[in-house]
Amino acid sequence: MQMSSRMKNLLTPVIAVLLGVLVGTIIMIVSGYDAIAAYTALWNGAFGDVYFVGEVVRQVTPYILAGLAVAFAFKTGLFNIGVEGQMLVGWVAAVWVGVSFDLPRIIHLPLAVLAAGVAGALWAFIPGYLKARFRVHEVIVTIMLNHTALYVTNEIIRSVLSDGKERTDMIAESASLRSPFFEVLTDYSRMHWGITIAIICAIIMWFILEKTTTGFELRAVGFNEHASQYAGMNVKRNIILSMVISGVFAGLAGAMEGLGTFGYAAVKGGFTGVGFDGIAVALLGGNTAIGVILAAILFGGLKVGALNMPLEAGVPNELVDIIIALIIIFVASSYIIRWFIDRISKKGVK
Amino acid sequence: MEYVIEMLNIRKEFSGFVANDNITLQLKQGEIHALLGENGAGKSTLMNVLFGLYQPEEGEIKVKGETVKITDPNVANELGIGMVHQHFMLVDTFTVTENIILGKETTKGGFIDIKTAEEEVRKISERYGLAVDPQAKVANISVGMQQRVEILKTLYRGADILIFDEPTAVLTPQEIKELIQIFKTLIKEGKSIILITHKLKEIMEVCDRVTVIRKGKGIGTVNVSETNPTELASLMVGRDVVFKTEKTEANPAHEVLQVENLNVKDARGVQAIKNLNLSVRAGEIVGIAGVDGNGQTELIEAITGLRKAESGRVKINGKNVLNFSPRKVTETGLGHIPQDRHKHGLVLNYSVGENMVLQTYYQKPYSKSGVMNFKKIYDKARALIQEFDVRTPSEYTPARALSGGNQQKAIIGREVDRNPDILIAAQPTRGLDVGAIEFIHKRLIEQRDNGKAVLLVSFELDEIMNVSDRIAVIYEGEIVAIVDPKETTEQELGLLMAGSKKKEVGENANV
Amino acid sequence: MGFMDILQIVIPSTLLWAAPLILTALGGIFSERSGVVNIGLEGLMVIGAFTGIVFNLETVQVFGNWTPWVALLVAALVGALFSLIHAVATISFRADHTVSGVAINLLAVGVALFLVKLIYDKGQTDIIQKGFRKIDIPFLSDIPIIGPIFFSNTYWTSYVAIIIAIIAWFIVFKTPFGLRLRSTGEHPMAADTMGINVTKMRYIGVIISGALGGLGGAVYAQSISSDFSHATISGQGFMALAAMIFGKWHPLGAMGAAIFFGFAQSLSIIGNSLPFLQNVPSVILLIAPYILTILALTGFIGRADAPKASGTHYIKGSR
Amino acid sequence: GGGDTEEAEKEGTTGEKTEQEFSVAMVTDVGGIDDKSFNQSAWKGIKEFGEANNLAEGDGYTYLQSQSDADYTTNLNSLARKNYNLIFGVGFMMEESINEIAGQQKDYNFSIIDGAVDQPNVASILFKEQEASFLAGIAAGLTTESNKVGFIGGVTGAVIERFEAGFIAGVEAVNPDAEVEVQYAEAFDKAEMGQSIASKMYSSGVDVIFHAAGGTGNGLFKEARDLKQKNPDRNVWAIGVDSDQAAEGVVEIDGEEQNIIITSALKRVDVAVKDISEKAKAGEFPGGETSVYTLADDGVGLAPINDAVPAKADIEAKVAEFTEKIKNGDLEIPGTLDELKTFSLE
Ligand SMILES: Nc1ncnc2c1ncn2[C@@H]1O[C@H](COP(=O)(O)OP(=O)(O)OP(=O)(O)O)[C@@H](O)[C@H]1O
Ligand SMILES: Nc1ncnc2c1ncn2[C@@H]1O[C@H](COP(=O)(O)OP(=O)(O)OP(=O)(O)O)[C@@H](O)[C@H]1O
Ligand SMILES: [Mg+2]
Ligand SMILES: [Mg+2]
Repeated sequence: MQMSSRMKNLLTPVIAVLLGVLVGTIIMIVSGYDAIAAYTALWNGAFGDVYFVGEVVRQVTPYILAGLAVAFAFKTGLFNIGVEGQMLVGWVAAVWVGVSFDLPRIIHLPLAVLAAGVAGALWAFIPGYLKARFRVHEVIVTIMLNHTALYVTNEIIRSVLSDGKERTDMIAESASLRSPFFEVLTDYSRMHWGITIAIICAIIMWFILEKTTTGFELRAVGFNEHASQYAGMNVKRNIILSMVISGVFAGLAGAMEGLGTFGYAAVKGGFTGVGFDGIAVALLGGNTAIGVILAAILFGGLKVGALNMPLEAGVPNELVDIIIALIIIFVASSYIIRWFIDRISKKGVK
Repeated sequence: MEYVIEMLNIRKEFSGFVANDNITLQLKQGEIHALLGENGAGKSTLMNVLFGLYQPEEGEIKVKGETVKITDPNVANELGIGMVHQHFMLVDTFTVTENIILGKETTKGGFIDIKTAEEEVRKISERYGLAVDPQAKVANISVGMQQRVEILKTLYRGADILIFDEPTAVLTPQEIKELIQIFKTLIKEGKSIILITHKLKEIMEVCDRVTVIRKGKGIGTVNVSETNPTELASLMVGRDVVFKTEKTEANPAHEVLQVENLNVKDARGVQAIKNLNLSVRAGEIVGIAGVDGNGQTELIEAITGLRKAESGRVKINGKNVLNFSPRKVTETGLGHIPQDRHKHGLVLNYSVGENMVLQTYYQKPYSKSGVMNFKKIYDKARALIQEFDVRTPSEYTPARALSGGNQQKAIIGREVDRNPDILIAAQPTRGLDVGAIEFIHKRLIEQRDNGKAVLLVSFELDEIMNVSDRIAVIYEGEIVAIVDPKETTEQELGLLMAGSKKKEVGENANV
Repeated sequence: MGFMDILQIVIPSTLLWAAPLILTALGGIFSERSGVVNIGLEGLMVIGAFTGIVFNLETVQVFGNWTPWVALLVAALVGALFSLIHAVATISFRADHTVSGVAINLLAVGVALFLVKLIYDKGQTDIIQKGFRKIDIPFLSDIPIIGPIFFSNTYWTSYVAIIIAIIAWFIVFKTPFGLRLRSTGEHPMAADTMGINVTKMRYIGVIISGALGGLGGAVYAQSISSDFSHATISGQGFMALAAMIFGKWHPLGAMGAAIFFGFAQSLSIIGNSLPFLQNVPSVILLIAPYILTILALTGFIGRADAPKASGTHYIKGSR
Repeated sequence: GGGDTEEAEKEGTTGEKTEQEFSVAMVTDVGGIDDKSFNQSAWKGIKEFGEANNLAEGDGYTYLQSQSDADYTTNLNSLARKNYNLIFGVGFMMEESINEIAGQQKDYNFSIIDGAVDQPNVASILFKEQEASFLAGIAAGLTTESNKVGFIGGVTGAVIERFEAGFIAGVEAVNPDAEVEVQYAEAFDKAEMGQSIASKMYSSGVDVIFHAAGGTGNGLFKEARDLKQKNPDRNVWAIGVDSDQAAEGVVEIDGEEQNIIITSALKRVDVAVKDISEKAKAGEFPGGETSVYTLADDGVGLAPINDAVPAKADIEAKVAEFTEKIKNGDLEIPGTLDELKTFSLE
């Protein structure tokens, strides 16, 4: 008898990860590195002590939100490559609020977070509107807006948020997501309250898409615009809405960096990459809320752990990027993995 | 007596499900052989096996006495087997010629020699009387012409055995007449034909023999000369079927739908509906007869709010809803069975259940203050699946996996259940088997008898004749006549639909 | 600066910027026309740039002045091989095209930098000594007016790119191969019933895109950056993707779009020395190329439709 | 934290070390230790220090490369956790991270290059870049024939502004009728930007260009080499920055090698790094102080002048003259554009 499809769904990604690690090992052996040492270093660098665990969580936080942003748009048939840009504007907006007021925390922090969400939403509204109104391909528009965001935010940081400097002042304590609690808990890692926001957002996304009429409409529009229109749904509105919600998540990812990890905004020579990693996280997580969280944890762990590999094992940390990429490919190719599982489980019976 | 094709004891499974179970079909040289069966009986599958798209698990195929293995369409082509598929296999961004020569291009110095190719196409099309415009983009030509292109594809490859999978399902009466002529020419030219159709009338008219299959099993082969529609129908369905759905006299009441001086432009900006006036009363079925492309689509889209109208009035129960959003229109009491079930009728990736509430998901009890209540939704779905006997593994199955027939039943269930004052049914039985057709006609009439208004749009004259209480003939965007089905004949209707006796239908079929 | 001077500065640098984009965008076209979405172009450029530079550095003694050209060919070859990963994943293993594309991008950067560290034991390569150089095209550059503007102080690679674009146009729209390629991207099942091997066509499409992407990367690296580091290819692949869509999946269209990008870019750079742009804040000039693109798309280009079946898997017998 | 020691031991890898021996490490920005800019020369300093005190690489001295801004803090912290006594952060972008970590890891010493952090266990290192670029300006002013000189900046900011101000002052000092065309690429890693800007400047008549733009500067050299190649008689010159970039300027013109780089404005991060390390080893770590490295202490300077430059002699003379003035404080070089306005040679 065959393996239940549920079982397969669980098994496939695990196998994919193992395959990725396996190939990574082969690469290291071929190129003369000590694989064991490398993975030990990787592990220590990610979970070796509470500090690193904290750092992993810190890294996971924006990954979750960026992943959600991509996944949400995907669910409604849109490809938002613009998360990077929406994140940058969110970052700056949050810091803006963070530096320019001082209010009681209870107002200041939510206000700053809100600002980030709104900024991201507005930035994402543009491609949404152009897609809905003029059928302009959202992929180009978001790519273009990424570059635009980079230069515009740099300019704002330089000439509005500071006098010609390359970074803003630290945000006010009252706007910071950091907390002594976590610092004690994780031995001064930069872990911050953002992780709770990220989790809540994941739940919100799941709820909107799976449980609300809005989600029902968004997904319907994603699958079949004509039928949705026939069924009386407002296709244009839904396309825009989808981008906007996606943008909110992306903006919040920026807030995590601005109010949590860094506490300031600095002029950037290039993209942070978080937005693009978000695409990978979302796809790896199958565009589902829970999947995104798991994928983000995997990503964050690998990324942070990787920093330790050159120091402890003398292995270039690019190796981890390779492994991540391989894992994604294997997950995406799950069809072939399932096929093998079937073959094997069949054989098992015979 | 020699067979050009022999399919012996063919068996085909889809992951466990047996679509063809030990079916035998033998085609004689120069005959038109009908293949008859319900939706999902296994006709397309059997033919796809013959054409090399599927590989049979068991059975033997002989071509002109030789046992052959048809591993892919190439082999079929080489064996002189051509197939006109149920869902056209045309690249609609290509021109007619490009579609025909694809895979067998005439080249000059490595480049496609389009001129010569177009000549070639022109020659063949004249020889078989298949009027096409070799330079037209497929996207812009009528369904009828698209089908002629499909036929030309096979002839261009020198096929002498032609398979037609439901060719007439999508054609207008005139186009069907033309097609039947084409069949005759092809036979004269020494070809042999296998014809899949749900229309017994056509079988009686053109076919020599007919093979019937039911639920994947072969029932047998009979000579058309020795049988009759009723027998065929019961062979196919396994029970007796009534064709002429008997119905009581209509007793129309107040006007539910009033269309006044309606003007609508089509996608290309051409005036498609001109000052059209029409009214449908409670308790009657008005049938709109007309050749495809005379504005039926635009008329319906304008009424249902899917397309903006230039001017005029559309009143439902006296309330003008012209250019309201589709949602507003439906809420004023309109139900709509769309012409294209895959494009408009269903979200194929949604489960049958979700599709059942596509129009009502936002209302109680299916959702409360924006939150869906899937339990209620699937309860409802189960009920409708029961009542409208939609054949589906479960209410959670994606609509995609249902046969067109069952997809159609699902849509009708959804729309009828909302019990709208005016129900618009466009091509409600296209591509369905007699059983399904009978069922759907019954439902429409029931709706009428419950004092609701029904507007039926169909290219099938006998459907119009059978079901309607009044027939409005549409021609070039205008209602040119209102006739009583009991006092008219198909001939008369045909003429009215053609505008005038002189006018050649082929050209004003929408191009 | 006089108008002529401006043109003489803008046009050559326009073409310089455009060349890699043109080639890579063409790559995208071959892939997507065959039905395989390829957002891995960025990664393919990375591989091309890496290969071009390393090969150039290692063999410059052997090939002398021909080194950059040989390096181009090698880069194309390696790019093609690398794209096989995408092909196998998407076509044979039915991986989601976008997912695989994203992975290709990550993989390329990882592999390239990993190898750089392995080979040179540092984060970026040295600067190549023999890259593509500014030249005056013989004869053509002597033509009055257009000579100095179009054929002086320019690069061979720009013209190679343009010529390849024209060839690509012929291949895609005038040859049987092109017709079959497009058919698998529009309606694979139809292609199949016409006896066309969909899988084969799609593999070819992806491999060509790999070759062209690699070419684009190598052209960029050898005519612009002159070395390879993590920052060498940063977003050009996505610009090429945009050029492809902007050009509506048509080789000449994509070429036009790429040249448009190049023009806007170089305009934004010389902007502040143009009389009429002098007091425009530099940030405006910096974002101008991207804003202009969006406006252009919204204004007169309008919607562009991808090949119908791009991004889908073709599985015999399913509908 | 003490806990980390056992941890370091149980790992038993290169991270392990014994308490008494002094060890030093650095964290690069995304550039890496071979960015042909100051990461490189900082590493040079650490290497030299390490070798001088025969420490083992990866144990006595090491570095960590950051893949993004977010990594600075993590990297600084992991190095502290591996008990490196002195840890350098290279680049102003690391100010905050250093500030934060220094506050947490009080028993380790840190040093920030190009930035100022006010903590007892942090030594801040600044340079008088303007002095170096002033000398570069002299070279440019005396070399240009078109009296048009160019300056390509990386990203607008305090450090690059010092380069710009000093350079302009230097040009004016020796060649009042020369004008300086200034443009920023707003990126340190966009060679193509550098190339296009250079291309524009050269074809608008500029014949000497100085860059303070890291990797973006490679574009400048590329353009200059190309132009020279194409027309060997043409007068195209470039000036390098940070370390002596002469190697980047080599062009081979029918057999013989020429070089389009006049000289480079040196910013001896290596000197500073070595200096601080030695002080720290000797127990005189200048914690809480900001050390400014100048021409006087060879913290900045000018690379040897290219022999091919016609004005070599006068340049060297003038450079010597002004170096003198600057060293003994007779001349204060403007470090901002405002100071530049009020700057005069007397
Ligand atoms: N690709 C497929 N995968 C799985 N099952 C299939 C597939 N194609 C057909 N089937 C099954 O085989 C049965 C026969 O399908 P087939 O297309 O032959 O029906 P048909 O007789 O052509 O119906 P219709 O008259 O509606 O065209 C269907 O009921 C369906 O369940
Ligand atoms: N992807 C699929 N998986 C399983 N069964 C399928 C699939 N596609 C089609 N089928 C089955 O194939 C049979 C025929 O499908 P088909 O679309 O030909 O039905 P149909 O009634 O002919 O619809 P149409 O109105 O398009 O003619 C149906 O019974 C359907 O269940
Ligand atoms: Mg069928
Ligand atoms: Mg059918």
